[in-house]
Amino acid sequence: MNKVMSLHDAVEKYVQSGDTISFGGFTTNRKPYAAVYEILRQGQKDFTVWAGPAGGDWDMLIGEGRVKTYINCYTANSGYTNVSRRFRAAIEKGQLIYEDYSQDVLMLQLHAASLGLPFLPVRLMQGSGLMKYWGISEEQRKTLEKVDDLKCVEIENPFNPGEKVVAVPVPKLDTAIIHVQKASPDGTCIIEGDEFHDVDIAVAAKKVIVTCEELVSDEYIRRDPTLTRIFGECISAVVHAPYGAWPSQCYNYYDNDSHALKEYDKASKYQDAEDAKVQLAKAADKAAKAAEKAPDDPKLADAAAKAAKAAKDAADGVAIPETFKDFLDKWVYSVKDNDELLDKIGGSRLMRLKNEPHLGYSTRH
Amino acid sequence: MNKVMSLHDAVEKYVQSGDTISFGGFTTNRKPYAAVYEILRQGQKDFTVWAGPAGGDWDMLIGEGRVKTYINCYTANSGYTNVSRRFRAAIEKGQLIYEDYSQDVLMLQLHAASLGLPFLPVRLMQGSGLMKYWGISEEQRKTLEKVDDLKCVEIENPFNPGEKVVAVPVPKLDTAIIHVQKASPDGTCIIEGDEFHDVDIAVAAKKVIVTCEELVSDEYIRRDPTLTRIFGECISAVVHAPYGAWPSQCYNYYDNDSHALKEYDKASKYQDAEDAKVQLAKAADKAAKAAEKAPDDPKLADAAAKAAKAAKDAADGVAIPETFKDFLDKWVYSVKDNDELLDKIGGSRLMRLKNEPHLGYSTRH
Amino acid sequence: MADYTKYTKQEMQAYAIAKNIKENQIVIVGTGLPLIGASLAKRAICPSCHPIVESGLMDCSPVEVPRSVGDNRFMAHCAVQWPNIRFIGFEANEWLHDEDRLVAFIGGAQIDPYGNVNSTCIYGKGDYVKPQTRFTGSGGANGIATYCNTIIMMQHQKRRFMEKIDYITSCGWMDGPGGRERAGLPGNRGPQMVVTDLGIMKFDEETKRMYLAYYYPFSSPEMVQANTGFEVDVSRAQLMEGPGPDIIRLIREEIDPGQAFIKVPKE
Amino acid sequence: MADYTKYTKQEMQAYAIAKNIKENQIVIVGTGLPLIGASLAKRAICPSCHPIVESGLMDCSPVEVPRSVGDNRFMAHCAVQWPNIRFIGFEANEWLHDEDRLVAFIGGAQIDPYGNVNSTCIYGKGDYVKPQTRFTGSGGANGIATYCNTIIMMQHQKRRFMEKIDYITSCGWMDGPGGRERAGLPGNRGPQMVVTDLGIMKFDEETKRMYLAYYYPFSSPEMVQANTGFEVDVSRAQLMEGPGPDIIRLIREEIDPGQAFIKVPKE
Repeated sequence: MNKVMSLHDAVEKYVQSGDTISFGGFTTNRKPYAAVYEILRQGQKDFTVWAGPAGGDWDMLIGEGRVKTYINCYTANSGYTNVSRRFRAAIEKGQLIYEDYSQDVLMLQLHAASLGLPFLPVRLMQGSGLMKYWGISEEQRKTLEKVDDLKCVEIENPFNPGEKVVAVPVPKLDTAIIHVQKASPDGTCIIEGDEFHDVDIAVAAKKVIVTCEELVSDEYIRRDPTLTRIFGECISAVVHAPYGAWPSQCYNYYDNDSHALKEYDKASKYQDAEDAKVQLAKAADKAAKAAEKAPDDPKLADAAAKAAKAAKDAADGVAIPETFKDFLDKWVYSVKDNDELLDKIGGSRLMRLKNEPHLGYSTRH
Repeated sequence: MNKVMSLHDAVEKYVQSGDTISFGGFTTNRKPYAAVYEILRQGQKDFTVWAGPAGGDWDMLIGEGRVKTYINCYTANSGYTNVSRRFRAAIEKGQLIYEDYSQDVLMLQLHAASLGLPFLPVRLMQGSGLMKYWGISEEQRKTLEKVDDLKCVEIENPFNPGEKVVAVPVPKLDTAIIHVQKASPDGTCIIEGDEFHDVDIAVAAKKVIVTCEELVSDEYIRRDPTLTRIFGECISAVVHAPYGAWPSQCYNYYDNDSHALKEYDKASKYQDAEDAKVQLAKAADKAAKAAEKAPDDPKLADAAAKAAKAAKDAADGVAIPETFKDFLDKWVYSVKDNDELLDKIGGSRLMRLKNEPHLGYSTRH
Repeated sequence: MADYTKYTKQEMQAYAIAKNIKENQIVIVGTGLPLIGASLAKRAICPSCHPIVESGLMDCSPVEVPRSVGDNRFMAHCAVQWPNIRFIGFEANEWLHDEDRLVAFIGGAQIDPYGNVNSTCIYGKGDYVKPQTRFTGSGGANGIATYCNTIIMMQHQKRRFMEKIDYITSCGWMDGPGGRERAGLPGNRGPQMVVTDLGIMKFDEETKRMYLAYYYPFSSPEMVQANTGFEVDVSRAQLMEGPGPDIIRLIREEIDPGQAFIKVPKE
Repeated sequence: MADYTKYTKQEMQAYAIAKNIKENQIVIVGTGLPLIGASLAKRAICPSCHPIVESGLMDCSPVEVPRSVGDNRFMAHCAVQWPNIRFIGFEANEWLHDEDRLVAFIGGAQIDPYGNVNSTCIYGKGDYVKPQTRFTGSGGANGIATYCNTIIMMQHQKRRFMEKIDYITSCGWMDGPGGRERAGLPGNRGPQMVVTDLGIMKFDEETKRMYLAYYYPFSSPEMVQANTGFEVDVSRAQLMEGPGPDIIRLIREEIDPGQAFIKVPKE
């Protein structure tokens, strides 16, 4: 069956508000950004999220208020942003319902879902805050239809009396989105490099969108079945989206766009212009106080002056730094689709990101 | 670290009597026969076995009395022998301590071992004899050091009150033996085609022997890490054993040796010459009775005559059919190592078994 | 020239299998007759189906008939070479997702009126621990019968169709209505039919007991009852027409020319 | 010509890491300093070690310094690209097999005298649900601290070395002797040392509390105590010699020439 469709149609058909959803990829590698942008454009929201090792993908959706419940283990554009900033701000402001598992447990939960296990017993998280503290209380869990009533529970190993182990629930995914190197119209996928948890969520989810660097024929993809990783019948929609993981990496294809990741790092400090003004004013205040305390330190005085100017320029509307909203306007909302995005990034920049086969990354960007 | 050693040394060092052991491969595909032959030659015994989908590999060891406890899901050289014959005879004579799991459960148990799970809950075997009947009773299990005290137990899903699921134990493997297409001295392995449960047991077992079609350098095997499947630090010994899966298949390398599998099918009917005499006498008796009942049926009369002659020839020592013992003498005990075996099989026969790349099997044997 | 107008019992059975595979179905096949039937469906009757095997080889289209589910003949000509555990997970998730795309063929040595199947052992004077006749055991059948709708392949003999079987390897409708739920099994999955060399049994929606739905041109409701070890309702039985010569030619010349699974009598 | 006789605090720290990696060890590294240290060990001090990362990339030897554990710089230059779950299973099985080959580097925001580490959040006036400062969360650290011996990397500051931390992300020796066992954790695994920019702390065998084992040429026991938020035994402290120019040249010219993780002051 031919499952090829446009990014717009795939997201419209298979991503619904309220879905329990998981993305493939690993922090800044093979993240399905093209689909993230399309979700941002189309407006779906209220997601219950099982985030694997996440980064800007979920940070953007959190920043735009699309996430209802965020079940996570790690959220950072590692090497660019140590803690994803909209994720962090949402938690620090008490605006995000979230739960922490360890990465091991969360990845095993997604895997257990792919295996169809009823629940998952592990020897992990014991003794730690991960068991002790619940981001979502038992009471609150009972009000959340898509969230299990318990985060975890200690049980006895029936085959080793006296041994306490930890049972955790197995996710029930509505939707998975992954980005792969090659897919064919019937949904068969080749993943080059580490598969991460992508195969797990593709099997576990009811609806699966795959975006791909190269759309190849059903015959071509079967030339060497040792290379294929996902049975086509797991896949709902196949979308041809070259550079669909931009600005993250795609093994054998392209490297991180470090300029874009740095741009996002800076921009995502501020939710919007208003937030920038508030934060810059606070920073100026803090710098002024520090300078006051050490009146003989010329460096602090200099920093205070600079901070004061930045705050004033922002307040006056003279110079407001790029914000999260600006970044999304620039790279997401002002472009119609992946093609327009590629034009905006520009051909030469895409070429500079290209993988150098002898190295496995690019030295040109 | 260079882990290359001779088959003899690898088996001597890493296979001990009393080990809990599992082999890779699937019935008649990529079974580690070269290592099986070496175990037969060296004499290790009293194995507790977690057999995946097994065939002649374990049938030979059962026939030679090397197995103490056989935990299994399927034992047949499918397409050649519907039920492995020494396995069957041992059970029908009450000479084998064994346990049945479904293949799904047993493969998930081996996988759970590779994941380090404390036990495994499944929604399988419910309602069936697989739960109801225990090959090894709870009392007997307590006397078997290497066997869990329970085969399985029904427990409640802590995240779905009222739902009964089945908990099964997770194997603790001492030894795994797998045969792969390519390995390097440090133990890194490439498996071409289906990996089966080979990676699982290689991670789960304390001691792992890998036999390989081709021994390649540590540098060569790293040329494309997407092709490698097993981290070298899981492996204890690397043995170069071309055609080491003979007479089973090895993807991209060679097909089943159907002559040898048919020879084994016939030979394994009889444990030894004595057994052949007894069975042929019984068969003659049965055929005679059938002919007596239908004196007008010339076919039955003919069959009875033939059976009588076969029984007499065997009793007189004139013509005893090839037996299991004969087969092992011919192909295992009378040869010193894998090289001698390959000479005995003969170069042209090995060439006829070779995979035809455009088909993926051989049409010449 | 070869005569394709006559067919054997086994060819009829393979044809019956093929006719019961539907558009876009994912078909779990083993080797033997179900594979011939599925190959026939894929080539002539229902090309949109996806044969898969329990070893984890997905969307298979073998050139030569494979001898086992792990055979390189499947492996070299499939879409994905999954390890077995992914197959298990896929089969479980199809049920968890409430998808109705899977159908599976299983066989066995004994079957009861509710479609429970024994492929483990026949007790005789012994028991499970020391049976008279031991078979291979479950293989993938137990899991398949747990999560999938099944079509059961059997030889139609009294000693195989029994009111009570020695051992349930693969659960059917258990002891009748609600039986699967009581055992903890998915109630919306179960055996759909039994295809034998004499006809096709289905299961009554009310009682979940086997009844004869179709007999073949060379069989009859009476033959079916005579070869069934329990009372079987034959009142609803209809004649199923046999395959045409094009189908028989396909089986003999293209699908199983080596007669690996279907022996053709010499003319 | 460049002067390699002076070194920075971070270079000392990377050298301290490298010196603590042993022959044939399997070393779980992240990015940053531990990677520089492990690269140094691999190239100059202990070439038989096997760097692995929690994303599942095994036996890595990156050419350019990777930015994250999932970076293609690891992926293109490793022996095996395992999915994360296989890494988890490997780490668990090393413990189950009673192997003592693994050592892991983890970091954090807060640490207590028993080596329990917080990398989740700082409460401030809030709590776990609404903390003052949120970090990334566990990542692979909790599992690593469960199953592996760890070496903890920290900046040596009073606000990081605290008698009581807000949240235990990665378990150390818990509340002292027997603490891990009581919590259900492997008792024969745990933090081995804390490598900071001022010295190396180890854990007393009796009390499991942190003590100063080594200070650096540019630090002192007094500096360490002054920057530690709890009483720390410095009576056993020894001086650790700094790296020679060959080591510093290697770090600056070959391992991190782009100064991705170790900034070199301009001369």
